[in-house]
Amino acid sequence: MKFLRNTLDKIKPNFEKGGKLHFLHSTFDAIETFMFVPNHTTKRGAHIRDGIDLKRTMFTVVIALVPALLFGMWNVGELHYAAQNIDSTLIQNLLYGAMKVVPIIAVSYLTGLGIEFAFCQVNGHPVNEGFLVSGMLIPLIVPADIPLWMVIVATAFAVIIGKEVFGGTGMNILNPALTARVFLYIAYPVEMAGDIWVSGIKEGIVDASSGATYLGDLGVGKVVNVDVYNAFMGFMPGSIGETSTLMCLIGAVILIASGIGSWRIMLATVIGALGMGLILNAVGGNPYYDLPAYQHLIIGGFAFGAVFMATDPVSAAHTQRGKWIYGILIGVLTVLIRVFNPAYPEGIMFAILFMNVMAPLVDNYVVKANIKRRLNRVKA
Amino acid sequence: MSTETQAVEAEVKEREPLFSKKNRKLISNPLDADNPITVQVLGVCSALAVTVKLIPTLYMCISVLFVLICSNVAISLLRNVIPGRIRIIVQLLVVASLVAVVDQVLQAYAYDVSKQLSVFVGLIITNCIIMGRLEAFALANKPGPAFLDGLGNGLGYAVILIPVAFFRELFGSGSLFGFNIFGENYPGNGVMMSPVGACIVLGLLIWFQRSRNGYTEEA
Amino acid sequence: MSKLNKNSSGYIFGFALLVILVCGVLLSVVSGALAEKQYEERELERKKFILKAALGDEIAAVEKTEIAVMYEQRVKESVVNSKGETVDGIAANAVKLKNEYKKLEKNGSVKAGQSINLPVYMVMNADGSEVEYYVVPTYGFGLWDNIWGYVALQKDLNTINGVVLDHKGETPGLGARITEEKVQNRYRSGKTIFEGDKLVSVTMKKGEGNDYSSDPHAVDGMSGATLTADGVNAMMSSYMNLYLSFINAKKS
Amino acid sequence: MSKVIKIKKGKDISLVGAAAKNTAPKTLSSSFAIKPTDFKNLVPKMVVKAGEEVKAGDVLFQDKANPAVKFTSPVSGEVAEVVRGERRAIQEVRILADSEIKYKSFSAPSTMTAESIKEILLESGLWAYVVQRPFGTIADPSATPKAIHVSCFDSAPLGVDYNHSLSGDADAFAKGLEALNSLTAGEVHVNVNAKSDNAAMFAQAKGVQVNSFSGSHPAGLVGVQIHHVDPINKGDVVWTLSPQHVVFIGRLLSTGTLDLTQKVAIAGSDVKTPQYVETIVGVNVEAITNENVSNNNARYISGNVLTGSNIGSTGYLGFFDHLVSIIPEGDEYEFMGWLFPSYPRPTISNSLPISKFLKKNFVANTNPHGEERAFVMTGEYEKVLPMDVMPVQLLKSILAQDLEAMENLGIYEVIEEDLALCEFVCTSKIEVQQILSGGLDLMAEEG
Repeated sequence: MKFLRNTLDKIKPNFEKGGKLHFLHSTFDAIETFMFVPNHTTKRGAHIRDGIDLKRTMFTVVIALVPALLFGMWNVGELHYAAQNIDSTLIQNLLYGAMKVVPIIAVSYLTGLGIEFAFCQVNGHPVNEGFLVSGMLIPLIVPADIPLWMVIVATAFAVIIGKEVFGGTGMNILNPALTARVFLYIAYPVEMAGDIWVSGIKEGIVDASSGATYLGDLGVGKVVNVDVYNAFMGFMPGSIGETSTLMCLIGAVILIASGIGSWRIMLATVIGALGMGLILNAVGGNPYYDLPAYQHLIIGGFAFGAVFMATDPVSAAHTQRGKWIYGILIGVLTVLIRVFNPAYPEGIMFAILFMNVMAPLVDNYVVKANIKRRLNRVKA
Repeated sequence: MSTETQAVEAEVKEREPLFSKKNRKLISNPLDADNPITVQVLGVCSALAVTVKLIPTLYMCISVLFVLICSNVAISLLRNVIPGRIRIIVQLLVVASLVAVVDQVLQAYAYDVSKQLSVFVGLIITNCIIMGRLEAFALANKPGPAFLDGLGNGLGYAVILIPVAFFRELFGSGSLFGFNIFGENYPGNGVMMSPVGACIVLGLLIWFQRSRNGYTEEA
Repeated sequence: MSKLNKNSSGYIFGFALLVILVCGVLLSVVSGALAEKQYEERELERKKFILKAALGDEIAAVEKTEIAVMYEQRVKESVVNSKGETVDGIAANAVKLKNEYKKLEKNGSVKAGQSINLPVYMVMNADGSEVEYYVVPTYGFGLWDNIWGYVALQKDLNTINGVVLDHKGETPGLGARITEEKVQNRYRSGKTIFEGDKLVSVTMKKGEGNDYSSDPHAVDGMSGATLTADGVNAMMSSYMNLYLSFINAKKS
Repeated sequence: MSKVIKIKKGKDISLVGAAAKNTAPKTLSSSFAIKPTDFKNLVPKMVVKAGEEVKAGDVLFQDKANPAVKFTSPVSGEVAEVVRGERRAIQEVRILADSEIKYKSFSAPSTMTAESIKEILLESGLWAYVVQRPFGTIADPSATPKAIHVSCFDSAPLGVDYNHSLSGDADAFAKGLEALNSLTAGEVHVNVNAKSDNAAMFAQAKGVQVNSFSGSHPAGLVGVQIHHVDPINKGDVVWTLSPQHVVFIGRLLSTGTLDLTQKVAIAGSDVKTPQYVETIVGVNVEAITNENVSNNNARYISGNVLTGSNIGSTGYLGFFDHLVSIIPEGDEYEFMGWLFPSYPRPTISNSLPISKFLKKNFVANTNPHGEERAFVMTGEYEKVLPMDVMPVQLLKSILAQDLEAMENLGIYEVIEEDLALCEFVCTSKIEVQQILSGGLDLMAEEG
């Protein structure tokens, strides 16, 4: 550690103003502050500060994603082998999953961080930690068989168009990971839609029919009997990390317990989806209307979206009341899109992005209400 | 869409040569510093809709150029006799007639393209660039400059649409003018095929142009 | 000459009238001059579609100017109704498919009290001695908007020789792929519409990249465009049913 | 006593080294200073020159904008030095104290009218202790406030216990309140802590409204109390004082001399024996902390660790302060400190469970534990600001210099100290007080 510090101190002058590697100062800075909390002290204002910083915040989210990630890897392997009627062990499943997933994660981080560093370098900003989370989210919401070059294109698109053009982390309107997902969905529909959810279909090792998802079947009007236990546990095809409601719940517990994810948004989203689901149940008519409302929560990417995507603090509503409205509308829209829009079976992605765009409006009304209360006080 | 009325150019003096410096500006300005799409943000609707492929885009650009020049010259010729109260209607009538002619011609001689352009040829009528130029320029200038102004703005429209179409066709379909560039296995890109892609490419073009010209938003 | 008062109502009316007159004349002249050419273009597309459905790649090499000649030589038109009876007094190219489509119920049967006109194009063999293909138009609804196409049956009136499909507003890259040669060619591998005497039509399956060469009634689907494919299937099956009487009559 | 007002949001930060409730005997320093920089937006105009002799109560300088507001010497002695900073702005007026203080005598008014009280307060320099809301500046003597608030408990980290520091000053406090009562048409509010046994002088103060509050910091901040008792609207003026300063007023009125003796708490983890020291306003901290600090690399803060000012080991106690916090500087690298904190630190975040749950008192240092970033996390500020004010939106309106939005979002209700806790909890390490200060200045100038 001492050695590391000394080395850093030794090469540091090269990156400071006037040094020959000054053009890499943001990169050096990012690496140095990753290794060591800097020796700065407070200058103005409060002399002591809370122990938490953005690195830790983002890292906590990554930790919360780990259960979903591990289960996802296992599930990729399990589905792959099961579709070929091969009995496989836990280790085999994990190994196969890791073989598929780890490269995606690596590519996502390399692309995203590379672009982020480059932008920070040019603009002279410090590197923000936001991509630590986005870089992990992107691999979890794609199918295991996605070509790596698509991950690169989508990540680059998300970071540049979804984030940097708005001014970087903190300024973005849309959730970057979902931007990547929706880009893939619209840009490469053939690769991202239909029955592609079990690894090996593309190479023809696995029969395509095994890759059908509940949402896909419901979308074309089939009657579906959701196996509640399997759907809740995640033993079904889907994007790498999204299938298991249980793992998302574990993530939710970590996020809520650490105070980093907004429980308001998560709860509101669930309430919204349940409410809308119940209304549709009451109307009835086709298999999708009649799908028990609670089953909306465990199929598709609902749980993952509600826990990890909707709660992104930058793109969500910022006000406390706004978060309730924002969450409820996400839930309602998710079910509406699922049921009424046959072309897009997965509703939560579009619902969250739509509400990302609407969040400032929601906040605006909440702020207006606050202002009105203040003005009414004068009258009273 | 705002019809940003530009300062009406003072009436050109008698016997000014057609390609005087001032008149040359009528052509060069709309190409860059005062581009109707990227700077004045007019006519964006069609820019998003017709730029999936280069060939229809070219036809669209030529159609707009034709309508713009003809209507500019026609209104300029009529500028002293149009009653002020019905000038907008007259302009509309002239533009609509010209657009109808273009549509008919395309249907007769470029049936495939006219099928692809579908309603967007008809929608040239509502293209703000055209009405904007008629109001801002043709009504106050002689036919010569009006012709140049129409030419300049039509080219300004084309100079943006063609690159947008270039990138959209290249990345969206992997081809240029219908010729395959990236080979049979290029999977295409749905974002570029949809108007969203046009919006993004257009945004990037504006970004590029503004950073080059040092444009800043007025407070 | 005293200056006219440009704001007087008389002047305004006169001016407006004049402009309308000029524009009207201009338009009618243009429209009149081009009407024939436009009609030719529309006809040409129809003819090309029909020939392409029947003859496939052969047609791709044919010059645009040759199409009309070829059509003249090889295609015989007639119009039948859903009972298989020949309808006289209407030319095949005068039948507006879109309007005829409106006469159908949701399930594809003809609405009560309506009679539907169904064009049939018979493509003769090269020397014109006998019918080689029967080409029938179809019309339906995809995911977002109308779809239509031509189905060419071989002279056994069972084997599909080829299809041409077109659409108004399917999703680019997904449903819109029905216009791609690659997709249409999937119908060119001897698919049949009858199973014995029973009409089963041909179904485009869900999912892509599967081999259906052993199933004479199935073709590979378009990934992510199941609903457009369903539209195509419904269109195909309903129109084959409409033509069923005609087919049976011809067969016997 | 009226009902208890519960403050539900907020956070008590418990630091090691709270001052024990005993008082060291009076230590007299030879050097004192009054610092114009302790007052917001003050442009001083010197009245004395270096080398002149002054008595306790003699005017040192005036407010250039309002010469009636005077600043007087706390002790008698020789004006040693007028320290100037950038652009010759006056930083400190230092006085070399006599060993025995000579007092200027003031004639206490016979009847307590607003006019007579204002006059004597202005003459004696005690007026400078009257803080006006909005903006937190010295009160405008020509105004009549709608209320005067005195917060009698300090909930800030290592805060002073007035029950101890003002014991023995009950009469002066009562007298002071009486004087304040004449200054306002409305109520004088004495705000006490519901959870502690308040000295009778607070809990049973006469002629005033006593409000009791319970809850964590910032329950003791007068801004929060005003918000819950009688919030400030546009156009309202409210004055606030610390109970210590009410005592000063009481003493002046009963003795006719300016006796600025006060008990100052010396607290913090770097103090060997944290305790109270009896001294006088403006004292040099070296004299009162001498030999009592265990760390060479410590930060000396006049005031509390959230809002105080860094005065260094040889600086002077701030005009308003009765607390010196001494905590270690945090100028050390910490290997992977964001992930594996090497020592417990105060936090509101549950993501640092050990710090949050296993530790009661912390040794906090001045390391910000991270670098400044763009706003990312939301809902943090709201957790520690018990007011119906939207802190993030307010700050953003300040950054956008949108005066109307600032006003609408309640900038009149807050001053820097109210948002200090927001600054403490901020994940993005944004300098909240600095931003708010800019907004208040802008508002005061334009509005």
